[in-house]
Amino acid sequence: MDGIHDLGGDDSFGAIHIERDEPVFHEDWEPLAQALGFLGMGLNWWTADQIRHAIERMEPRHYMNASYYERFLTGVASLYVERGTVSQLQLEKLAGGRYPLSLHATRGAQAREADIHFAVGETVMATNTYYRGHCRMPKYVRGKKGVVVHIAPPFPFAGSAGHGLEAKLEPTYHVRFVAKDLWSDAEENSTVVVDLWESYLEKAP
Amino acid sequence: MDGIHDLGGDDSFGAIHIERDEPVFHEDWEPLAQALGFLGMGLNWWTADQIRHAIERMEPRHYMNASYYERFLTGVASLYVERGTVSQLQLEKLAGGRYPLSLHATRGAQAREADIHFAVGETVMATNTYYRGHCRMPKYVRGKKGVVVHIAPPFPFAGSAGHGLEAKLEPTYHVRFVAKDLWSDAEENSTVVVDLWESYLEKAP
Amino acid sequence: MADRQPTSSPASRANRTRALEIALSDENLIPENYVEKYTQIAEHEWDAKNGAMVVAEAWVDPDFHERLRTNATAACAELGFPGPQGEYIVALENTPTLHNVIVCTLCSCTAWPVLGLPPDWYKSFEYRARVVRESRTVLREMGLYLPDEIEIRVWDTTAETRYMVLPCRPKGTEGWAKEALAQLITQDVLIGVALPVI
Amino acid sequence: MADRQPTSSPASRANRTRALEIALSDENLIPENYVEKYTQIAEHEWDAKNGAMVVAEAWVDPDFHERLRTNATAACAELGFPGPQGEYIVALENTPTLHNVIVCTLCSCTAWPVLGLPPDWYKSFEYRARVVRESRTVLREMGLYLPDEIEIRVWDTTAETRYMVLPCRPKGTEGWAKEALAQLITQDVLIGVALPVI
Repeated sequence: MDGIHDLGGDDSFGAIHIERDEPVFHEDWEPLAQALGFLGMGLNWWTADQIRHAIERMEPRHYMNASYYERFLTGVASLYVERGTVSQLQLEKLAGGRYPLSLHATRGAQAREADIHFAVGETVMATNTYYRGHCRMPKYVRGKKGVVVHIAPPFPFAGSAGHGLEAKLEPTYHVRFVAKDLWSDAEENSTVVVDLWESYLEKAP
Repeated sequence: MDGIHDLGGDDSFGAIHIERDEPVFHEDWEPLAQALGFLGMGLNWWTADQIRHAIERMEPRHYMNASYYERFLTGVASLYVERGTVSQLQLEKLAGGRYPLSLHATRGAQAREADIHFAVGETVMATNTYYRGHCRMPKYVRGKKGVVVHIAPPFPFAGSAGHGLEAKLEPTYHVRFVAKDLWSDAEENSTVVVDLWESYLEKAP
Repeated sequence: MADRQPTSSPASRANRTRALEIALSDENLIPENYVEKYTQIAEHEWDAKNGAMVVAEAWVDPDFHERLRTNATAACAELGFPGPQGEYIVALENTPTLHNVIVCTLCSCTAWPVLGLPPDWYKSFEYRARVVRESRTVLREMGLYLPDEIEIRVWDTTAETRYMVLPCRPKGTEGWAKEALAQLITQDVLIGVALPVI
Repeated sequence: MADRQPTSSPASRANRTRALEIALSDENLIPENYVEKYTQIAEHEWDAKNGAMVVAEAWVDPDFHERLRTNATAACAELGFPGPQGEYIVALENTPTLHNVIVCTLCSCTAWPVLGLPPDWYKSFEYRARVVRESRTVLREMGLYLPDEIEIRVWDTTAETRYMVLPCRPKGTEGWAKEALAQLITQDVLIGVALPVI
């Protein structure tokens, strides 16, 4: 989805705030939220992709103003509610207040049926495809050309796995893009490597 | 700028909420905020483009969670502070609390020096240019081809006017794009017309 | 800003607005009745009723219709509706196979003198984000069902042109007076998310 | 959601988390000590000190260096650092003309077993949005000045590969013991926003 989470290259943002001697967790509920998410994953109720997509599906105003662990909590709670393990009403009663969840998922995507392999050193193009559902091709490479620098082993295609659908195993390619090809005002001598499932790539024209 | 405000085609968002028998203003401070913005415009302290850009420059979390008139207020208050009419500290004292303003502006853009005119019926391409500052070419048409359907009279180029710079007068073109050319999953038989300054367009390859 | 909650809420929006007003007042920058006048104009002079009269006039007077098509700014001024955000108005004429609808994806520009200040939904992120990519779905959600054969053309108000939709005159209104016709034209009709209903 | 403030704040994040815990507990879904174990692992087992030992080992042992370059997953496991978010690890080797830096623009993926859970700044919208487009500026803001001749290569963690940066061994560390070398490698160094300093 072309969502609020797809932040790469957005230039609304200011300085990066760095906390010195930062603890792993700042508050007790943070590891708890994360552990409860992995609990459902351990039960094979969902994949990591589904957690990611549940987070992306958050109401955009909520996403923008939530911390990382609040986003994680919201995604995971939404998955439990969507699965029917617990209801939003029950959660609100237990929490003693509003319990905002993620918006509903739309349809997932299938990987390309035909295998089209690419070689290291080959110039490829990120497809010009728009996905409504979970997508791990950041918008900033769509339709852009880059060069394969490495081929990673097959993993389940995220566009399906993010929706709990059976997912084709596909290699992912580390594709190097020249930053100036991605943004005309990008800095010199800088490149970006994006790790893309085969279905997100096509032969360069 | 590729900012949070450039929302066209984002698919994070849910249903549109419609209020029946909506008043023009919901609260008294709303027309007041708007009037105070036009006051500075009437004094030639800034252009409408500068108000728009001051709103775009809002801290993205603030932008996302503010109402239309709160965004207007924030942009306008930022312009008064940037001009030195009033300080943020003074505003915070008077308001009795925090008074968040917009982030600082970066550089504006100049229109293309050479005039390149286009004709009604001509296929044109939106440039593949990325602007750091104010920009009135929505990201969803960048690099896309469309057909000129109308030529509007010259107006000051927004990329400069949004930064208070002297702005070249340029015609704007109503360019019709097929929605499916903009988003592969867009609906059939739908088109989008975007009103683009000449500098945002080039001859179609 | 860190990935943490801010330590304090901002002052209320009303208080922030008043604070700016006081600061500018202290500098003697606000002419007498400036805000009252603005509010009066915004609430009463900029009104979709104006656009409705323009549409009704175009429906009954072919010459005006032609002037509206070729120079809507002048045609609107002729009826007494010039003004800010109306420096260059273009009327978008619907046909049996074309439906026009207006948005401003980057902010919320509208032709104030003839459409009035836009409603909240027009300014909502939802409408701004969605109507360009899924116009048919959005219109259906808003209660406007258009057959697939009708092209939906969305006009994004990205420069200085301000638009108004000129809908087809409904069948069954032959011989109606201008005033009666104007009653059919709401702000939603002028934006293009509704059709005149008799 | 309308363009208006919500009528009530949500329950606190802590309360919302506890509510989910109670609901799942009531269904007997949470094994004993499940959360405590997770917290223990996240706070203590996933640690940038692990990545530091990997780098130090690679600096002193050319054979391990080669294994790390060709199969970092196995090389890390060899030192005792397998685990979730480390199923396929790739070590990014800096050279005198190439500097690597890691981000995850779409969420905040990281190689937990060798880098530890990422810091807040890594998960911030600011870092995610900016480092791909203006890496040199962002690194400079973070205190890392790199000459223009050095290519900055940003690795966006968009699929299942998890990265760690293998920095150049600093001059003046000849003959140092592994443990002393490992002290030079912080989490920032492994992400690529800092260099080892002696």
